[in-house]
Amino acid sequence: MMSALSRSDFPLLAASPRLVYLDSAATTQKPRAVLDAIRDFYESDNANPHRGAYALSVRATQRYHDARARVAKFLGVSDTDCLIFTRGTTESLNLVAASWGRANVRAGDEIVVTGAEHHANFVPWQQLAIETGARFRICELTADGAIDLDRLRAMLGSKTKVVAFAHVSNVLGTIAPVREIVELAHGVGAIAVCDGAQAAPHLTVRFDASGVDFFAASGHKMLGPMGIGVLAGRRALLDAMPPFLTGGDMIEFVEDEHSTWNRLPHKFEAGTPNAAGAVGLAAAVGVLERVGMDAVRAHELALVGAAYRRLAAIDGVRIYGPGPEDRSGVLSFNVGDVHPHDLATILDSHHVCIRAGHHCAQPLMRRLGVSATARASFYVYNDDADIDALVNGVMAAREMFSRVGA
Amino acid sequence: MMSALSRSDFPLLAASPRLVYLDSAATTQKPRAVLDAIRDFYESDNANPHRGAYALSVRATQRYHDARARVAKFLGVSDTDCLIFTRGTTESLNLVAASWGRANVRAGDEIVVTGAEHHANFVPWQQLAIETGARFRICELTADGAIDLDRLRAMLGSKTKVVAFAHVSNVLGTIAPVREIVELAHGVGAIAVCDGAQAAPHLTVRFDASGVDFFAASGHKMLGPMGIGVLAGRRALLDAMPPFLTGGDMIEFVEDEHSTWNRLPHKFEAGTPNAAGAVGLAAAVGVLERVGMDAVRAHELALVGAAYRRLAAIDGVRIYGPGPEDRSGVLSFNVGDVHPHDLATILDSHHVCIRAGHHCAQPLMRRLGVSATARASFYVYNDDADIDALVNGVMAAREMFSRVGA
Amino acid sequence: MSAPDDRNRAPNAPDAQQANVAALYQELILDHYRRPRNRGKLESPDVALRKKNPLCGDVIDLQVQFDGDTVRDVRFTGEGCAISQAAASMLTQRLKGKSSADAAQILDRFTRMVHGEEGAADESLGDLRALSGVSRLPVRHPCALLASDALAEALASRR
Amino acid sequence: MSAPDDRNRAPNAPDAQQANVAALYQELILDHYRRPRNRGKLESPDVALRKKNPLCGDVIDLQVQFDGDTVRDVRFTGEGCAISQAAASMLTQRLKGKSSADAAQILDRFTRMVHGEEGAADESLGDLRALSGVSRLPVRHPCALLASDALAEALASRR
Ligand SMILES: Cc1ncc(COP(=O)(O)O)c(C=O)c1O
Ligand SMILES: Cc1ncc(COP(=O)(O)O)c(C=O)c1O
Repeated sequence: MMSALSRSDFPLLAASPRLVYLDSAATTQKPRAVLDAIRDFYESDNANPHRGAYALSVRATQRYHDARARVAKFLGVSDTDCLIFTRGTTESLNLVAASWGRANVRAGDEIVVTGAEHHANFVPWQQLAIETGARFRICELTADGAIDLDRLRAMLGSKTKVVAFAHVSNVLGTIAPVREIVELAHGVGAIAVCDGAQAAPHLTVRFDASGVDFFAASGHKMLGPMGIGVLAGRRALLDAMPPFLTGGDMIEFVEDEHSTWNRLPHKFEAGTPNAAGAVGLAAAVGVLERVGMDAVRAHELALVGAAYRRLAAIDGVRIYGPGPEDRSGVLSFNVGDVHPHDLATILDSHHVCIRAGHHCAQPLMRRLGVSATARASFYVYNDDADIDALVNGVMAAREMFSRVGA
Repeated sequence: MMSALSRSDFPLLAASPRLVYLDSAATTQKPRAVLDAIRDFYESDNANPHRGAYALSVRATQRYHDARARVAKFLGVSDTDCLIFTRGTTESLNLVAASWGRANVRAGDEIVVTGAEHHANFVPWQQLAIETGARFRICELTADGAIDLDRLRAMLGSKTKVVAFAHVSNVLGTIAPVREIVELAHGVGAIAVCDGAQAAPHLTVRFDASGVDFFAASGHKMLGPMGIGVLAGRRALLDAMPPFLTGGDMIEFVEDEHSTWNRLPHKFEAGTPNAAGAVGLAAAVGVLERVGMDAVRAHELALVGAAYRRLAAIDGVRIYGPGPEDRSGVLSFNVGDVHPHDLATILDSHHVCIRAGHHCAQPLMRRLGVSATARASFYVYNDDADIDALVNGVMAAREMFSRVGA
Repeated sequence: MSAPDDRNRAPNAPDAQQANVAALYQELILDHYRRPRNRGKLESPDVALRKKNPLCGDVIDLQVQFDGDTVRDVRFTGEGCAISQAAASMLTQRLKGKSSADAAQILDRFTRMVHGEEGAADESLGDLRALSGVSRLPVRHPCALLASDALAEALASRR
Repeated sequence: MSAPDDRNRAPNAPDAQQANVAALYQELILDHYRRPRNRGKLESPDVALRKKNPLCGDVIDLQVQFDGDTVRDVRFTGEGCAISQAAASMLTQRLKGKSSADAAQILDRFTRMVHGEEGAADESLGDLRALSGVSRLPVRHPCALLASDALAEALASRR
């Protein structure tokens, strides 16, 4: 399994040939094309978009606009105005919980999330429930960490206002049955909010066709820069929602006593936009399109399959979540009684970067009955040699710890 | 008056020698050092800060941390944990209005802003007042557009909870008497919120010494990248405030029913931070420190003085706001009955970039009795030749319009 | 004052955009800006509507009176730049006495001309062709189209 | 499986950091991790406190009993990595029977050793010197210092 994109396209990886980067679920490395696009924006077209009355600003506005169109197309959003640029998934989900949530959720209503959510798709809903007096309900998972559709169906009812779920779990790699969840939610008149942070980088996403009401993702997890992300939403919902942040660009008229709001997408983009970030994200999308999302997925499936089999074969290794055929390129595991932090330190000394901890999913850790796991995650620049290094490092850690009996 | 920094340090300006960029109050051009710093972060140290258990992530965390320390020092914030990275001024002010505001402002309380505020320091307070039932009061300006301290003193009382004001007006260039406003606010037990978007780039800012309770600024207006800004606040206030956005990094423990929050600054930085943006902003601060803020100020004073005198001498030109000695490097003006948008188009055809419109300050436009103004704003890369071009363009527009009598 | 750095300043000869802009702000347009035709209010309009451009704060209040299918009279008030005012003045002039269908066609042609469509500006536009230079100034398209959009809406509301 | 690209892979000889890490996870530390001393609860502690490291989720519950100015007994429970558990085990061992002042000094030296301060690790630290390699792993400092911070707080609360 060669890498889908050459390490030489990624300056950081090219500069450190020994580095084995297996933490792409946290953030990805950046291809040269993305860094060039950001730089080119600042060197050729930098101005404040929307505001200028001169050619330079028109170019900046155009590039920002083109970036939106490109990212919308990539995510299958045909109504481009409904693709809002945010700082990232966390802000996107907070926007929905604050703006849609405060306007629509009342005491006695129910908010449903799953037991596998990232804190970004858990805490905002939990806090909205506390604030409004709604009931916050957690749909427990199946034994192998999947969303339990039967349980979900049984939980939903006329009081349910929101079903919030991750398209792909950042810990288990589980891929949610999006259509089925949307049908269940819509069946009781609830909206379906999809945390797509781990989906947009790894799977073909078709927002329009999926039926979800809101979809959130982060640029930095899909080859793009930090500080930029998206929220896609249905026009009818977005139009009816009050703004989230207020200030410049998002207003129509500001009277002394009240204000009126600009049209979409501007209503939800207060202040100077991160145009350079949007341009960088559009370039990242361009790179992914050139590889092709089917090829990205096939590449990750091959890697995660090989890693799963080789790790599972090591005595004492426990892998959490579904089998390798059903998961995205994420593997959470533990090695005997080697604590994940110790494992990560030992792997790091072998130049292998994995993450250890609760992965911003403490509710899931409790459900797995662990305080932490080790996590390796794969992306377009990984190859078999990276898996060799991971496996060798895990063996070395096991050996080190086996010098003293338990 | 030579430029304080050579145009050759700014790739966009170097590539377009004829371009006369006079819209720095909207956003500044970026020095090579800033673009290099961003790129260097991505090429050498890119990882998700705070989360990693490997050397690369430690380096990313360290660079993010160093950036915070550097920006805090530049703004005179000695308690580095109280310098929170946001997307920009708009988000910073919304954070204060939402988090401090909802926790502290009740029906019957009063919120005071000035008639010169940018929408970012106006609409969030107006909306907070509407939401809470507080009274939203606007302190009218003096005849030349300054904050009227007598009027302000008369407006404040035991009901006043917030006094929000711009350190420097983005339309008039007026510099607010910060100490006096803070004293008046504190005298009645209100907090003082300072919109520093136009101050941080142009004046020496000493947060600790100033006494203001909150101070907001944007990186992109001070040679830094888009998508990064700061909020400085007093520890006692920040500690007592509920979080703004919730999600990863900002939590301590997430139980099923409730959560606890991380310490400052993390409590207010939910989600993956824009570390590359922070590193870019720190590099911008480094550039400004090398020039010296006193030299920046002196340079702008000289430019704005020359521009003021030469424009004022043109028949039909009306300049808004204070005299040239008392203002920051911003000039708002009108030329006879030439509409500002037409003026900007004509200047643009002379390669002169100015802004025309309401400058996100519709309340101020009403008070000036105009629907729009033209605005030229100066920064470190401007020089006398830019003023020549501005003056020549204004003369050309005047001449063009004088072909047909009014 | 001197230009002490190494900047290669603009020569005195105007470049293409400068010529385009100078051609746009010609006497005809400035005359309509200074002395707008059909400015004011109608006694009993059939359609009255307001249209705004939040970006630059321009507002137009438009009133139309029909005579069967014919645009009998049309007036506007509002404030704006030379381009938006001249467009309103010239468009209202051009549309008076036209059938709804002809008027709609003129508005469509005008819009396409502003958007820079090759060959859109034919004789039916008359003086409005003086505004064709706007096509090369994308940021000013909303100014040129404010009145035209308002008129199109007024016509549509009658159908 | 093959490495089909042009990557210049790590040679088999361990580099400096690898050697440092291997030296850190020595038998002594693993023994304390597997068989922590002073694990458990006291019947009637003078001070009981909980300290947490939100970053990695480690928690320590600490209980101390004094005899006048002397640390008579100390116990801990909680979960964590080998470094935090070994540090808790070795520190509690080292502090038992010491005066508050001596105990505080040991904690101070230990903290400075973890932070990499030259010469901080003297004889008073005894076995704890086995943890000195942590100084080169900044991300693990909180693990090493969790018990030490808790103990320092317990001592301070008696003053
Ligand atoms: C005085 C003032 N406040 C606030 C802002 C808003 O800053 P930003 O758009 O970077 O959030 C600006 C600039 O647009 C400004 O000039
Ligand atoms: C599933 C999931 N949701 C949300 C987030 C939050 O994304 P960000 O930190 O970019 O806002 C992440 C990544 O950290 C994630 O993996």
